[in-house]
Amino acid sequence: MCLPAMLVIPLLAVGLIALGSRPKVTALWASVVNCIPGCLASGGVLRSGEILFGPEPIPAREVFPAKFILGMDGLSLSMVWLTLLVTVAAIGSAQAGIKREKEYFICLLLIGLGALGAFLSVDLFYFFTFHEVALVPTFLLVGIWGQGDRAGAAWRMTVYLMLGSMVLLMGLIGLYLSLPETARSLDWRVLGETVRANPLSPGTQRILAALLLIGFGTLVSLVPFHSWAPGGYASAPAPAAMLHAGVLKKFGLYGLMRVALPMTPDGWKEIGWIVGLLLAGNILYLGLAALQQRDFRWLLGFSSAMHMGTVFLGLISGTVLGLAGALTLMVGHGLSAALGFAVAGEISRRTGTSWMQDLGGLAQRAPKLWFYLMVAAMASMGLPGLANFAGEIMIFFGAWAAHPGLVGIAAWGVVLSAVAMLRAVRAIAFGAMSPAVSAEGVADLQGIRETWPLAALSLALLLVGIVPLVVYGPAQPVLERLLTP
Amino acid sequence: MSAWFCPEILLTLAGVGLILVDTLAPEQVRRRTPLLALLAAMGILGWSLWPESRTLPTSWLSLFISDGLAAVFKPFFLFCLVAVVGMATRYRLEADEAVRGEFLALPFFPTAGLCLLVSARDFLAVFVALELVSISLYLLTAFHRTKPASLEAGIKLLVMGGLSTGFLVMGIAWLYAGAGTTEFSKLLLTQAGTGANPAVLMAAGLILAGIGFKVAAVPFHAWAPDVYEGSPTPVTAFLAVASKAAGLILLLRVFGIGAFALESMGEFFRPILLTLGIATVTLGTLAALPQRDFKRLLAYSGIAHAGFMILALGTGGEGGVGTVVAYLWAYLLASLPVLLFVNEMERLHGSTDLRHLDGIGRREPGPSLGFTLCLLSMAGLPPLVGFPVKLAVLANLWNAGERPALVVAVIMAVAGLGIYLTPIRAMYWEREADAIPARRFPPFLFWVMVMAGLLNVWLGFQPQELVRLAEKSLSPLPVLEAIRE
Amino acid sequence: MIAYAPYLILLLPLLAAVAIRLFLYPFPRIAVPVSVGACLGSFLGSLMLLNAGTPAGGMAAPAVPWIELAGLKAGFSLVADPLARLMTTTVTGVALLVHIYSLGYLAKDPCRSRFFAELSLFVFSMLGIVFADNLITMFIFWELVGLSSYLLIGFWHQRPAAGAAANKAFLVNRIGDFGFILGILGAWSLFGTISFADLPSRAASGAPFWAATAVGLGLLCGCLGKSAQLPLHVWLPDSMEGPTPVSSLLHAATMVVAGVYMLIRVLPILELSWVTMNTIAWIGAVMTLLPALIACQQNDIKRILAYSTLSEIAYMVMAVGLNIPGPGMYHLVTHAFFKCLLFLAAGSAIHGCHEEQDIWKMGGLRKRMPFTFLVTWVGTLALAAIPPFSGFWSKDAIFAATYDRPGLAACSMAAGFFTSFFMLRMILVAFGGKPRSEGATHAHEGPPAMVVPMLCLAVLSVLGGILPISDFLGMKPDHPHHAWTLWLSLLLAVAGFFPAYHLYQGAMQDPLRVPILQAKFYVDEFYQRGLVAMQDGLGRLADAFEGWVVRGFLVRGSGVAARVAGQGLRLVQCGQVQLYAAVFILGALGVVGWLLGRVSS
Amino acid sequence: MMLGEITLGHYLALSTLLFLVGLAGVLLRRSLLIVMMSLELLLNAANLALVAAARFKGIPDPQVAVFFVITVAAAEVAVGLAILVAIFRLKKTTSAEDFASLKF
Amino acid sequence: MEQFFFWSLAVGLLAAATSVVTLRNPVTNAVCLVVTLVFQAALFITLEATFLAAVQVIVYAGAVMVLFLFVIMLLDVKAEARRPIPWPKVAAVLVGAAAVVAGVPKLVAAFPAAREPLRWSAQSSTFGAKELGALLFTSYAPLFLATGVLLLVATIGVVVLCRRDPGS
Repeated sequence: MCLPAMLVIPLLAVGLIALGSRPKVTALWASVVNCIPGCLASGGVLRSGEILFGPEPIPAREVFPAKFILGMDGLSLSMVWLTLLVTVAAIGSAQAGIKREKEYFICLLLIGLGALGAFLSVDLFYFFTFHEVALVPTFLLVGIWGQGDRAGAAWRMTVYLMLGSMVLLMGLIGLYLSLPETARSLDWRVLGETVRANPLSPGTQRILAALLLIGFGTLVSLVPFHSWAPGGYASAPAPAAMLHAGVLKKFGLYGLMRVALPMTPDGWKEIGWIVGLLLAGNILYLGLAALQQRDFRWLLGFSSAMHMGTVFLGLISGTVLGLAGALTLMVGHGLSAALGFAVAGEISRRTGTSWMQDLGGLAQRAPKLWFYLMVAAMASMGLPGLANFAGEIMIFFGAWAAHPGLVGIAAWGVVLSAVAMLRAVRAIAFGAMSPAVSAEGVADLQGIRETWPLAALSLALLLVGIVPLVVYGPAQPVLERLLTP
Repeated sequence: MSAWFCPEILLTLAGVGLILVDTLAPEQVRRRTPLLALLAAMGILGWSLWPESRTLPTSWLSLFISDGLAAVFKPFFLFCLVAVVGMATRYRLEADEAVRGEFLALPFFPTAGLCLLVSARDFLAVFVALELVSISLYLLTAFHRTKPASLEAGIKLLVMGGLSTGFLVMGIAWLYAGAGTTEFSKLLLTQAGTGANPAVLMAAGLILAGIGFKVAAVPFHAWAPDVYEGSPTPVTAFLAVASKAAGLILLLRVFGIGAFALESMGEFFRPILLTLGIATVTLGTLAALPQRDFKRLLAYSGIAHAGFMILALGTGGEGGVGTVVAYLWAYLLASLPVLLFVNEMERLHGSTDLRHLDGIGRREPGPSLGFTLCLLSMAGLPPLVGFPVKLAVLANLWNAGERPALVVAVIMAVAGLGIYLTPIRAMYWEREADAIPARRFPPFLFWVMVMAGLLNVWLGFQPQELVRLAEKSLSPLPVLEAIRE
Repeated sequence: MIAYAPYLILLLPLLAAVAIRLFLYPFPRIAVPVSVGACLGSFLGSLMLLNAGTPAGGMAAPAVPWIELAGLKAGFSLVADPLARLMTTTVTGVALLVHIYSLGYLAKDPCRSRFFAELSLFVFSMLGIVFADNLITMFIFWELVGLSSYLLIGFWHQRPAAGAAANKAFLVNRIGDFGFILGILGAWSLFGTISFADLPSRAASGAPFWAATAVGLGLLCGCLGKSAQLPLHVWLPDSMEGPTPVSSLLHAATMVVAGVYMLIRVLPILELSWVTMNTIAWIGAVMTLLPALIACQQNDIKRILAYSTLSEIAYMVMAVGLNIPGPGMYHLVTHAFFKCLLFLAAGSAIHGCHEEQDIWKMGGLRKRMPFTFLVTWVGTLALAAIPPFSGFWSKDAIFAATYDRPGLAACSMAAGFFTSFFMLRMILVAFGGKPRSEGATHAHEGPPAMVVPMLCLAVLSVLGGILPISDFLGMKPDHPHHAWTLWLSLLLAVAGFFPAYHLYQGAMQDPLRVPILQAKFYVDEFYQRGLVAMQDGLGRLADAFEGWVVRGFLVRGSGVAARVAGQGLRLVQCGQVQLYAAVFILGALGVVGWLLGRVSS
Repeated sequence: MMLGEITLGHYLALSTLLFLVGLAGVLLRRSLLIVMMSLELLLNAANLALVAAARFKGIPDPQVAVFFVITVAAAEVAVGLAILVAIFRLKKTTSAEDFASLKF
Repeated sequence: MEQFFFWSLAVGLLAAATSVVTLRNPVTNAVCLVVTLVFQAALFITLEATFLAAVQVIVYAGAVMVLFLFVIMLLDVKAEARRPIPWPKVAAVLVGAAAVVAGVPKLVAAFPAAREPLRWSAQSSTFGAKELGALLFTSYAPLFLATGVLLLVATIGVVVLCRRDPGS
C-alpha cells in the first residue's frame, strides 16, 4: 500500500491547496510526509528485492493491455528517493507568497507526482502517462513565473518534450506490436522475459532502438535534440528547474535503462556508435557552448545538458559497472543540478540578476550562499567526495574497455565543465562587490529556514559520493539481469 | 410493443410535444419550456440506457439494424442532445426570445435522424435520415436570424449541404445502376468473389464525398469553420459533436464493416481514406494554430480530430473501427464541456473571441480547471482520455505499416498541442481582460466542468471502459464474418 | 592498534575542518586552536608511526570499501610503508610549523576561521595522498588537494588576481588530472589492479611496450600538473597570490611534491618503458634550468622563490626519471625544510614591510630584521647546495646519478649556477642597501609565533643532511659515486654568487634586463593567445551555432513554418461559398477519378 | 452510337451531363436563388439516373427513392428560400459574394 | 422510335438546363427550370415511369416552381447585373467539364449493364402507383414516416425564419 500512498499524498495536498489551505506549508508537509511511505517501500525492496502493488500481470491479450501496476525495485529505489528529496528541497526553497501562490505550488507538486508515478510504474502505458503529467505544469511554471524569454522558452520546452514523447511513444507502440500476438504485454517485467526468450529480429531492434533513443534522448537533451534545455532551465523559476533538471530529466535515462537496453540489446549495440557520436557532441559541443554563457542560469542549463553525455557513455558501456555508474551519476546530477538551480534562484532573487558580470564579490556579502555555490560547482565538475565523481569514475572504468576514446572525451568534459564552473564562481564570488551585490537588502541565507533545502541536497550529494553503495548496491542485481542476454 | 418506444419515436414525439406546449400552453407553463425540454432530453437518454429499450420495431428491420454500434451510439447522440438543449436554454437569442420554444424543440428532430442514421443498413435510409438531420441543421444554423453571421452560416451550410446531397444521391443512383441494391449486406454479397465493379466504385466515391461533407474531411471541409463560427453555439456543439460523429459512424459502417468493407476493396479505399486522413489532420491542425475565435478554432480542431479518426479507419480492420468508436466517445467527453464553457463565455461577453479568456483562470478557477483538462484531453495529453485514443490511432497506423501517415500523425499530434495550449496560456498567463464582466459564471458550470475534467482524467487513466464500449459496438458483425469465411 | 594510526592521523585535520565549518565558524578564538591542535595531533601520531619500526612492507590499515563492483575494487585502504611514514612526518611537521606561523601571520584577519578550516582540509587531503594505497584513492585526494589549493589561493576573495590565480591553479591541475585518470584507467586495464601493493608483481609479468609507455605518460601528466612541471608549470608562480603560509606549505613544501611522490609510487609501471623514463628525466632536466633562468629576472620575492621551487622539484622529477627514487625523496624532504623556511622568511619580510612583495621596494632589512636575514641566508645556502647544509647532500646524490648522462648533468648543474645567482640577488636587493619604500623603513620582526617556526626550520635546514633517508626507505642507489659531479656542481654553485654580488651589491635598480626572462619565455602568453583563445573561439562558435542555427533557425523556424503554413491554409478559406464548392467538387472528382483510374489500370 | 439502340449508358451519360450543368451553375452564378435552382438540377440528374436504373434493372426500389428525393428537394427548397428571405430582409441582397464576413 | 424520343428529349433537357444556368433574369431561369423538369418528366415516360412523371410535374413543376417564383416576386429580385464574365473561372469550369464529358462515354461503357438496349414494352416490369404505394407503406414505411417528420421540421423552421417583425 505504500506505493500508491506515495502518489495519493501529493494529490491530497493538491486538493487541500485548491480548497484553500496554506500552499507552501501544505506542499512542504506533503512532500516530507511522502518520505514515510518511501521509507517503508524501500525497506520492502531491500528485504525482498522488489515490491509491487496492483493486479498481477497477465501475459495474454486482454481488452486493454495496460494494467495499473506500481512496483519498485533496486533500480527505481534510487530514482524514487531522488524524486522525494528534490521535491522536498524544491518546495522548501520555493518562495512563499509569490504571485498566484496556489497554482505555483500545485504545479510543483504535480511535477513531483508525475516523476514519482513514472518511476513507480511497471506498466509502460502508465510509465509514459505519468511523465506527461508533468508537462503542462512545467509549461505553466515557465510561462507564468519564469524570467527572460519565458513565453518562447515555455513553448519550446513543451513542444520539444512533446515531440520527444511522441517519438518515444512510437517506440513503445512498436515494441508492443512487434511481439507475437499471444505474448504482448506492456508490463516491463513480462516484456523483458518475453524478449529474453525470443529476441526481436535485428531489423526491428534497430528501428526500435533508434526510436527509443530519439524519444528518450530528447527528454534527456541528447545532442541534437537538446535545444529546449538550456533556455528552458534558464527561464524556469528555480524550483521548476530543480524539479525538471533534477528529476524529470532522469526519466529518459531511466527509460533507456529500463526499456531500450533490455528489450533491444542488439539494436542498442548496433546504434552504439551513433550514440557515441551524439554523446561526444553533448560533452564537447555543449561544453564549449557552456564556456561562452554570460548568464549563470544558462550556464547551468548547458552544463546540465552536457553531463548527460557522460551518463549515456555509461549506458552504452555494456557493463554493470558502467550502468551502475550511470545510475549513480543520474542521482548525483539530479542532486547537483537541483542544488545549482536552487543557488542560482537564491542569487537572482536577492540581486535581481543572474548575469555573471553584474554579480561579483558575492563571497564577501553572502558567504553561506557562496559555500553552497561552491558545493554545486564542485559537484558539477566532479569533485571527489560528491556523488557525481563516484558516478563518473564508475562510468570511466566501466566504459574504458569498450570505448576508450569516448572515455577520453568524457574526461576532457570534466575539464571543460571545470573551466565553465570556475569561471562562473570567479565571476560571481571573487573580486570587488558589484553594485547589484552591494545593494541595499541583499542578504545572506537567513538561518536554518532558508538554508536547509540547500544543506539537505549537499548532504545527499556527500552521502552518495562517499557511500555510492546506497545507490548502486540495491540496483546491482537488477542491472546484472538487464545485461544478461 | 415497447419497441415503439425506441429513441427515434420518443424524440419526435417530444419535439412535437414541446412545440405544442410552447404554442398552446398558458404562459406559466411556457416559462417552464426550457426545463421541460431538458427533462425530456434527459428522460430519453435515461430510457435509451435502459437495456430493453434499444430494439427497433420489427417492421423496420429491412432498412435499419439494431446492432452493437447503434446501441453504443444512440446514447451518444442523446447525450449530445442533453448538452445542446442545456446550452440552448442558456443561449441568448436576443430579439428572438419569443421562439425559444422552437429553438429548444428543433434539436430533437435531427437527433432522431442521427439515431436512425447510425442504425441504417441501407443507403436510402441513410439518405433520408441524413436529410432529416441536414435540413434541421440548416434551420438551426440560421435560427438566430437577427445575427447576420448566423444567416450567412445557414446559407453556406445549405449550399454546401445541397451540393453534398446531390453527390450522395447521385452515388445512390449509380449504385442502383451498378449493383441493383443499396442495402449494405447485399452490397457486400454482390461484391464478394467478383472483381471490382467500376460502377460501384464510382458510386462509392460519390457517396464518400457526401459523407466527407458531414465529417468535414478535407477537401469537403471548407464549410465547417464558417458555419461553426456563425451558428448559435448550441448548434455549433451539435454540428461539432453529434453531426460529425454521425458522419464518422456512417463512414465506419460503409467502409469499415459494411457495404464496401471487403478486404478486396481495401486496396481501393484504404489509400483514399489515408490520403484524406493525412490532408485532414494536416490542414485542421495547421489552420487551427493562428485562429482567434474559439468556435472557429474548434472547427479546425474538429477537422483535425476527424482526420485522426479517418486515419484509423484507413488502416482497415476491426482495430481501426474500434478505435474510431472509442475516439468518438473521448471526443464527446472532451469537446462538449468545452463548448458548454464557450457558450457561457459568449453569454457573458457576447462573443467567442479568445481574448475573453485572458486571466479567466484566476477569476474562475474551478470552471477553468475543467476547461483546461478538457482542452488537454483534446490535445491528446496523458493522463486524459484523449491520449489513449490517439495512442490507439497511432498503434493502428504502426500495425498497418503506414509509415508516412504515422509520421504525419505524430507531427500533427505535437503541433496540435499548440492549438490547445494557446487558450490555456491566455487563461493563466495573460493579464486580466480589459473588460471584466460584472457577472460571473453560474455555479452549475463549476460542477459540470469539474466533473467533466475529472471524468476525462479518470477515463484517461483507466481507459478500459472505453475499450469495452468499442468491443461492444463491434460485437455482432454477422454479414461481414459470413462473407469473410 | 597501530594499524589504525593512519586513520587517526588522517581524520584529525578533517574533523577539525568540519567542526570549524559547521560550528566554530563565528568563533576564531576557538577555531584556530582546534585546527592547530589537530595538526599537532597528526604530527605526534606520525612520529609514533615513524618509530613503530615495522617491516619494510609496511602495514595496511583495514580497508573501507567505496566502490566494489564488477572487477573494480576501489576502497579507502591506507598504507603505512616507510615511504608513506617518512612523507607523513614531513608533511605534518611542516604543516604544524606553518600553522603556528599562521597564528602570527593572520592574527588580525577576520576570516581566519575559514583560513584554518581550509588549511586543515588541505592537511587532510595531503595526508590522503600520502597514505593512499591505490591509484583511485590517490586520485580522490589528489583532487581534494587541488580543491584546497584553490580555496587557499583564493582566500582573499576581494582580490581579483587571487580569483584568477586560484582558477588557473585548479584548471591546470585539472588538465594534468585528465591525463592522470586516463593513465589510471590504462593501468587498470593493463595490469588488472589499481593497488600499489600489487603493481610491482603485475608489472613484472610484463606488458606491451607502447601500452606501458602510454600509461606511464598518462600518469606523468598527473605529476606535471600537480608538481607544476613543463608544460603545466604556469599556475605555480601565479598561485603566490595566496597568503604566504599557503605558498610555503602548499606551493613549496608539500602539495607540489605530491607529483614526485606519486611517480615513485607508480615507478614499477614507469620502469617498463625507457621512453617514459627518459621523458621524465628530460622534463626534469629542462625544468631545472628554465625556471632558474626566469627567476633571475623576477622582482616579486615570492615569485622568485616559486620559480626556484619549480627548479628544485624538477631535480626530484629528474631523479625519478633516472630511477633513483631514494635521492629524490631525500631531496624532497630537505627541500621541504629549506624552501618552507625561505617562504616563511619571505613572508616575514613581506609582513614586516606591510604587504610589500617587490624586492626593489624593500632593502635594508638586514638591520631591521636580522633574524629573518639570518634564516634567509641559511635557506639560501641550503638551496644552493653549499656544504654542509642539507641541500648539498640531497642534491649531490642526484648529480651523482647523472654522471653518464651529460645532457642532464649540464642542465642541472647550470641550474645550480643560476640558483646561487638569483638567491644572492634576492638577498642583496631585499636585505642589503637602504630602504627603498615607506614600508621597508618601518619594517620589524614578527611575533614569536612567526619566529619560532622559522627557527625550527632553520635548524632542520642545516642538519637535514644527516638524516639517513635513503636507508630508511630502503632505496639506496646502487650506482657508484663519482666525485667529479660533486666537485663540479659545488664549483658552479659557488660561482653563481660572484656575478650576483658584482651586479647587485648596492644596486638601486636592476642592471640586467632580459625581456625573454622577464616574460617567462612567453609561455603564459602562448597559452592565453593560443590554447585558451582557441577553446574560447570554439566555444563562441558552438554558442553562436546554438543560438543562431539551432535555436534561431531550426527550432524557431519550425514554429514559424507551422504558423506560416497555417496562415497560408487559411487564405483558401476566403469566405466565398462558391470557392468552397469548387474545392469540394474538385475533391470529389479527384476521389472518383482516382478510383476509376485504379480499377482500369 | 447516334443511330444505335438506346441503352442504360445513354441515360446515365445524360444524367451525368445534367449533373455537370448543375455543378457549373452552383459554381458560377452569383445569385443564391439560381444557385439553389442549380442544386435542384443536381437532384434531378440523380432522379433521372435512378429511374433509368429502375427501368433497366427491373426493380422498383429506385423509383421509391425518387419519391424521397423529390420530397427532400422540396423541403430543402422551402428551407433554403426561407433563409434567403430572412437574409434579404437583413441585408437586401441575395448575391453569394456578399456573404463572406465569416472567413479565414 | 426510342432513339428519336431519347435524343430529342435529351437535347431539350440539356438546353433548358443550360439556360437555367446561363440566363440572367431570375424569372426566365425559373421558367427554364420548369421546362427542364417537364423534359425530365417526359424522359421518365420513356422509361415507363409514368406515375413518377406525373409526380414530377405536379410537385416540382407545380409546387416547387411556384415557391421559387413567389420568392422571386417577394424579394423583387432584379436581373443579375451585367458584369465582365469571369473568364478564368468559366474557363476552368469549361476545361474541367470538358475533361469529365470526354470521360463520360468511357465511364459509362465500363458498366456491366450499360449496353442493355431499351425496348418499349419488351419488359413487363412497369411500376405504377399501386406498386410504389405498396412499397412505400410496407418496406419503406419508416422512411416515409421520417420524411413526414422532415417536412414538419421544414414547416416549423420556415415559419420561424420568416415571421415578420422579429422580437416585437
